[in-house]
Amino acid sequence: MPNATNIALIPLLPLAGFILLGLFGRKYIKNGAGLIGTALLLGSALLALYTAYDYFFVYGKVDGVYQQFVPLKITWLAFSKELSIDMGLVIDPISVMMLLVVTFVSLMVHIYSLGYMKGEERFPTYYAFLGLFTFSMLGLVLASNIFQMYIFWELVGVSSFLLIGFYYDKPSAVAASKKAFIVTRFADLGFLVGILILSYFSGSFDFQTLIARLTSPESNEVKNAVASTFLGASALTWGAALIFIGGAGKSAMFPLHIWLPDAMEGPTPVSALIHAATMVVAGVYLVARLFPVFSVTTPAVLEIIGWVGAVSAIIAAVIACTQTDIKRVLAYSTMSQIGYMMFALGVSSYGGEAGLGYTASMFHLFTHAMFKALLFLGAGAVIHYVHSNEMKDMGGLRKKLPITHFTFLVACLAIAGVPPFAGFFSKEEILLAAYNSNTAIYWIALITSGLTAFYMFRLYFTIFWNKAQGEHSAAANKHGEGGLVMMLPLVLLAVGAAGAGFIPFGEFVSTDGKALESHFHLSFSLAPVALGLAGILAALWMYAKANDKPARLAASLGGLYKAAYHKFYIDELYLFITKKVLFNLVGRPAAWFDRNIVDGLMNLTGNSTVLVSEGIKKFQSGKVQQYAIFFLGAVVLLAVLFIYVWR
Amino acid sequence: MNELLTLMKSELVLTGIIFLLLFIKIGKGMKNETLLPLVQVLLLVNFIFGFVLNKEGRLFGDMFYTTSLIAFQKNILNLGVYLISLLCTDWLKKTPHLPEFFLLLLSALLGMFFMISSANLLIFYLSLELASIPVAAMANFDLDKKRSAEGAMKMILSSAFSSGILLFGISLVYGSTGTISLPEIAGRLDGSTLQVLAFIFFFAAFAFKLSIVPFHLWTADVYEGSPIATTAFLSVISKGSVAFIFMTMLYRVFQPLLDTWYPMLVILSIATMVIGNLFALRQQNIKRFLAFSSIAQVGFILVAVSSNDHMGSTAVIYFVLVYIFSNLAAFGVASVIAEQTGKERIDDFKGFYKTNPFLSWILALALFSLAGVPPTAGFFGKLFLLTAGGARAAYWFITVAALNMIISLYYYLRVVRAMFMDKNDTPIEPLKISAPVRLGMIICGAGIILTGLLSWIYDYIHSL
Amino acid sequence: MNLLVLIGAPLLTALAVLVARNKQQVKWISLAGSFLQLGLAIALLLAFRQERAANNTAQMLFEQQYKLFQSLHISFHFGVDGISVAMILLTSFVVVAGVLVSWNVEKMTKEFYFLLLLLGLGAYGFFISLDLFILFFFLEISVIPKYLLIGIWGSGKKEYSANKLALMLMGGSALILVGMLGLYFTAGNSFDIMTLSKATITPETQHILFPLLFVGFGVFTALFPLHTWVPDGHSSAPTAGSMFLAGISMKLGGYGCLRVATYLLPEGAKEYATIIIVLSAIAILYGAFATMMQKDLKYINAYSSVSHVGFSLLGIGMLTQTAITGALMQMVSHGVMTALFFAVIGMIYDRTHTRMVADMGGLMKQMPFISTVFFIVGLCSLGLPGLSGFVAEMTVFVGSWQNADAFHRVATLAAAMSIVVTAVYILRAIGRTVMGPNTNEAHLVLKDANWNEKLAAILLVAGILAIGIAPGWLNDLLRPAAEVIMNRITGQ
Amino acid sequence: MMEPGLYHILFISTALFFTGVLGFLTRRNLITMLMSIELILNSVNLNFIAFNKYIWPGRMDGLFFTLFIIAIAAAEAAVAIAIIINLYRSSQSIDVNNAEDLKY
Amino acid sequence: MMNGSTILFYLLAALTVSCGVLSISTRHIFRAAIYLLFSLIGVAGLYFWLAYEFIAAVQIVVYVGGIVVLIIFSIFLTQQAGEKLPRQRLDRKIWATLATFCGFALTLLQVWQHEFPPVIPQAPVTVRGIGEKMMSTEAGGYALPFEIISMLLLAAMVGCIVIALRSKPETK
Repeated sequence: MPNATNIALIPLLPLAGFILLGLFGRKYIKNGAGLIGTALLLGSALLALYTAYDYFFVYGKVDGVYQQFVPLKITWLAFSKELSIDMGLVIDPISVMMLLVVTFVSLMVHIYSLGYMKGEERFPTYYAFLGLFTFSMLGLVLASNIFQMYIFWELVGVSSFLLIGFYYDKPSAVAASKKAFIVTRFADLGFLVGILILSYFSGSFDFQTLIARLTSPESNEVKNAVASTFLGASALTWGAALIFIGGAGKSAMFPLHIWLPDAMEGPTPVSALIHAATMVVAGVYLVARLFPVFSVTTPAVLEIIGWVGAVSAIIAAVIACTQTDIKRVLAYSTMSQIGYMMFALGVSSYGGEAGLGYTASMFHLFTHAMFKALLFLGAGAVIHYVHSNEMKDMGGLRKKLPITHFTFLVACLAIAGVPPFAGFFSKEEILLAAYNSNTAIYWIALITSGLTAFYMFRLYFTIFWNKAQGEHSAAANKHGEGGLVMMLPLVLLAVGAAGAGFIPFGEFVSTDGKALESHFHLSFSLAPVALGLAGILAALWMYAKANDKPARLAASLGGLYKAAYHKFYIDELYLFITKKVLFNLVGRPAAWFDRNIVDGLMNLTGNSTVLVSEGIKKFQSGKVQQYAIFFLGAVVLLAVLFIYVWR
Repeated sequence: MNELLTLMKSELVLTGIIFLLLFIKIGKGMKNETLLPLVQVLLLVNFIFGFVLNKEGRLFGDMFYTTSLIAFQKNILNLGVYLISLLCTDWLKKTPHLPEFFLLLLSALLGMFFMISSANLLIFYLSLELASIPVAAMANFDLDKKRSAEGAMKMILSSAFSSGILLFGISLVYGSTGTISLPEIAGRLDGSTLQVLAFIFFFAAFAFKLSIVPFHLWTADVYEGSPIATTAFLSVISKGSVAFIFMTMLYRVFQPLLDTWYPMLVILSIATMVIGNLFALRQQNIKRFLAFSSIAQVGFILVAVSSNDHMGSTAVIYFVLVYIFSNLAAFGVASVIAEQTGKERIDDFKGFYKTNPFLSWILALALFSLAGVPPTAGFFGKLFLLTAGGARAAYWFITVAALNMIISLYYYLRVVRAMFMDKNDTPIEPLKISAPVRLGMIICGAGIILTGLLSWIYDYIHSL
Repeated sequence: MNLLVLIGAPLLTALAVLVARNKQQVKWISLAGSFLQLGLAIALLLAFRQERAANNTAQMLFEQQYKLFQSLHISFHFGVDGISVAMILLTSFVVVAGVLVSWNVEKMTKEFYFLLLLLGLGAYGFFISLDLFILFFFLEISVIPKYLLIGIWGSGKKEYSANKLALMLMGGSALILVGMLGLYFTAGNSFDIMTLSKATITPETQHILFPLLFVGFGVFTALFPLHTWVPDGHSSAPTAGSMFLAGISMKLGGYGCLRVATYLLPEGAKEYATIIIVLSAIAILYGAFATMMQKDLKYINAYSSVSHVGFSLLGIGMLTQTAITGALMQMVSHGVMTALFFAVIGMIYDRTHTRMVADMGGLMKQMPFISTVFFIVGLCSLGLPGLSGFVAEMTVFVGSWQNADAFHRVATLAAAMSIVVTAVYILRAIGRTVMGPNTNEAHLVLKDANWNEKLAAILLVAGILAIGIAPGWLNDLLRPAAEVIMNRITGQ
Repeated sequence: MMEPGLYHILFISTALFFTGVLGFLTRRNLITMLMSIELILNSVNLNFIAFNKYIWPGRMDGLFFTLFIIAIAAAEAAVAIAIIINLYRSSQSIDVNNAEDLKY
Repeated sequence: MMNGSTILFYLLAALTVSCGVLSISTRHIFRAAIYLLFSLIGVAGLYFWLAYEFIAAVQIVVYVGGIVVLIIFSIFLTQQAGEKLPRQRLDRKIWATLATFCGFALTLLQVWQHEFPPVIPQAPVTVRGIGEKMMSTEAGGYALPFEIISMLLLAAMVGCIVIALRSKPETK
């Protein structure tokens, strides 16, 4: 049986780090902060490893099926006997897998940051935030209650906000952090309403209960939910769709992806951890967590998920080909890869063979975490070295940064899907799953994989080959690759990126807990691998040496290139909606209305009282005879009233 | 004879003081500095004496009657007069005709006593005149000021006019009922239209004395012109006494005409509150300001009067008690300022708190009480007035009344604002507060706070 | 526990302040007094829980009754249920913090603290009263201190704001007064809430009286469109004044709406629930949008208060047990949060002498403590889990959602939408002030919080966290009390 | 023409009353206003006497009322004239329209 | 049908009312006083006609002998006799006349419509009876009003003295 204490400690250790460093870091443990944070995370990672081993190999499997365990559940806030927010821990294949990913990448980032962030003024704060993030992410992963998930969902959002805005005196960082928070917040609204809808019909927030009640089409709950419709769709569909919106926001799916490229304003290790490996896949994880509901009760939503994922994947890939900021390229690449995971879920269905997409998605999540974190950390090393994010400032760095160069290459090969690197295996599975159920998506995915190879190697060649185009200052050269603490994570991750593909993932993770047979056809891989190689060669041809081919190509593509370069003007659209519509058409009128109409009415009441008072002053004329006329007049009037009128 | 002494003891004591003053005046005379404390002590004795030997009974063939409630009412007035003698010390010391002033004042008070005790229209009329003619003379006591004379002229002429109308009403009542004894009238009213007309004439005179809109127009002018002691007397003692007898008249005598006077009260009460408030809103002279505010207060009193039951009369008496403390405190402060600096404008009060915190607090307390803000007694007073008014389930009526409290709060706060908030480079100098004034103010302040919190006072009045 | 101490302690403190000799004494006496109140409030909480744990299921605990104005059947009747305890606790927190942040008031210190303590006194009295008359008395008692606090120690167009506040609150009281009298006469001459709750009042009467009472109390709690005193009043008031206004005074109204209007007149509540919901949903969204356009920090918080307090009213209007619990939680949460918000704004203003968002930038560097607190309170305001706002809002949402018809759903959605707008304006304010580059040379030399400010902030942050991290205790306090109210509404 | 009776006298008194009222309302001279008051009081007296005579002859209420009103009228007139004279000394005028300083 | 008493009554009535009207309409103040005098005398005549001789006598003594003389003195004090009074503003006149006329019509209507109870013949009042009643403290006695009016007269006297003798040294 799972050990609740051990599992609970996994998130609590980083939390302890957050509290410790947050309260006392700035004053008392300025220098030791990084070590403390890293040590705590190391503990956490070891516990996660232990838990994973325990689960997968000791007690998790009962009768060939991996079970779900809830070793701990504490009522946090009870709304009624049935309905309550619980704080619990759920142990099942995907949560354990995520535990591993999160703790491992987080540990890598912790170690890496020891070098990367050295000398920062807010070094302890940085580690505190990392701790907070890790805690929140682990809490999210382990959530046994959908509201608990929402809570940690928000917490990872705020951690992301804090870390993106870590360089708070940079206006662009502040703007990016705000954007990230607000956009995801908007999506979370969907999540929240989705929760409300689902919980209303299922009568519970608890994942197990909720899923159990909503996945049997014969149950009263489902019948009720299907019976109540809104705009032609059943309540259940709405609920699931809204929940997916939450996931899409966090996972930067089109069109809610606009925050992700900007989020690269944060320190690079943070991008590696949050905006590549862990938080952004929370949306995928959410869909996976509720997969039974999506696949059994609301297939329509699942189809939407598939399409959103596919569209995101290709759009992001196209945009990535045109960007010049290396972190942005990686960001779009992340978005593209998450699109893969998403549509993999979308093309999957529940149980057995048909659940391949699910397994593939999780697999890709796992491998992607490795190589994308590696890419970011490598990029971090480069940036650390040249003090610039722009590709034009880089070139020919393979000699100066040999380890970085090597690991980066591994990662590029992995993401490009070159066998036998990790990305190859997971991507193949995804393509297979798509091929089996939705050909259109399959073709999109195929093209995307070619594009992926192209833009990754564009990046690779521009950075490490090409001719140096910018001046590297002496100061920049001084610290070289950044020492052991920065290189160790790179190497470890490179090992992961290279070898993770050999893990028999289907054994462990599947929709129904039973082992899934991987049907690996060499012939099927031919097309994607060939496309990938073509992409690499194209990149080699265009970017290995400085030349004007890219410019010519861009010119020949014309409008398409321009649109892609400007990220298809989605940012501008958002800007228009917020600045012009929300601020000018709603906010400003509301404020004006309040000041001038509502408040104006109040003031008017007061002012008119004074005016009336001024107007009637002539009755108090000081003329005693006029007073007497009033007197007599009043008497007569009253007499007439009470003798003749009201009698 | 013994009965005469006990039942009429308030009047007799007062008469005694009046004659004492007369003898002092006719005899050697006395300096104001010695006379004033003497009068103050006498009035205090009078006030204390009002609490003992109270019996119920009738005299002079039912022309005069007294009950413990009436005795209490008289004592409220005694208290008010005593406070005036303390608070207006500054002005009183300066007046060259102090004995005459008190002679007139006490005569008027005597008239009020008789008025409250009257069980006969003749007594009522005579005492009403006794309560108003000397006051007109008092209004002219700033002999050198034209405004004072003008105020006095307006008062005497208006009041003569109103008593003419009253008399015509009385004559019609007499003609249609054949009696001037109040209890008998109550039995003989049959609600004929002539009686309604007579009642309206009658009512107009009350309305005049109480300053009910639109019979109120003399009020502000007279208040402004008169010496401050007279104004205080008029606005508090006069109003209070008339309010008492007004209720008695309506409840005991004109009960058969309830259908007439209830709607009339409602209409006039609303008019009074609204108009009083609207005028008070923009007054600059503190006395005029208090005049209009007192008009508005009368509107509130009418709310309770309209209840036509014991709760209403209790509320009115209680309110008058509270009102004496509050309004006299305000007049006391105004008097100190006016006598020492000659300033009567509210704008002159700016920055007053800086230089005179004690006076400011007293005035603020008084104004809060007038506005009906807790924990002052005015809150309870107003609330009970409205409670009584609510007894007849006229919610819209008490709603209007309650909303009027907002306007009144506004202008009371205007004075507070001037004192506490507004900046002023030349605020009023720190003023000397003589011992009697300070005593008076402390009594008023204590009264304002304690009358409400000591709830047995209300219960006591209710039990009378 | 004798509840009289809750009135006695502030009263004695206030009187002691009056006789103090110098400013230092005034401050220390006030501080000691306010901590005493805090201690008493916590003791009350413990005693209350103990009683409940001992299965004392009486609706009101620690009841006492003293006769006042016997002839009018008024009595000084008091007792507490969970709601009162929570509100008293809130009050004591805000009082302590208010006293602490006012440490630098040099102008008429004695008067300032006296009035401050008087305000607190009014709130304590209000929350323990079980007699409408006394309740009204305590409600009104705070109007004048508010007026004076704003008018004397305020800033900006303080006289105007003070007047507006006093007059509008007076207007609210006027309506309450009428409604109260209506109850008094229809239910057999009693002001006693316990008696009134057992009286039978015809639905017709309830339909008349309910709007009077609800709107009356609604003015105190910024019911749209009678909220306009809030922005001006809050922004002009001195720091502690704003804290008290938003933290305590607005809660008086919400408490009254629930305890008096809804509890005593359930039929009326049902009749007008739709309107309440519409108004509060408008207030929530509209307040949020109006906040978005504000440039002054105090206005931002004031308008956001309108929006946040809307949740309380929404919860009441939803008429489900959970929603009402949520409404109450929102009151407590918003009380602590907004007090803290104003405290922080005050601290910033004391240093920078501006409240304009545009005039500030990068304060994090010079004032890390204040900025961090600002962050926390901002996050609380936008409903971050782990902080109090989240718990309250979610409870309201979950409770609201239990009404299955489209109208309630739409209203809930509208309210829920505000959390995004809230995020926009909060982040805007935070982003411009504590984050970003420094825009003003003069701000480079500013100092961080003093001990008193730190203590105040820590206390309130502790409050926010105590609710946000472990809401169970508050839920346990409020839910049974809300159930009593719900039972009356559903007629059980 | 018929036998004069109560109603005739009441007519006279009413006419006299409103004559006085009209005088009071329109005369500009303070003393003439006072004279109008006297007319009003006299009409009331006439009323009382008439009622006493024609309806309630057994009681002397009306009669005494009249007596006392006459006395009051004297006192009132005395005080009023004193005040008027005082006003005259201050402003050298007894025109009521000149006594309008106190207003609004 | 028309006997002497009736004629006398109408004469007196005409005198009273017409002199009253003249008194308020003449623009000579002195004449106004004289008309008032005649009007008061007319009222006294009506008392005689009603057989209330005592009241008539009091009327003559107090009014004619006292008040009117007082008024005439004050006219001399404040005004050159023979000077015409200034005209009143027209709007005031119009409003006043309107109000007065309405009041008059209303009152008259009510008085005439009212059914007064029938007369019960009883013994006429004698001067002696008046005197006895005046001093009686029993039911039907008027001692108390008498006392009150004496206080009033005292007060009025004191008031008059103070006001009229202003700015002169204190006299006893």
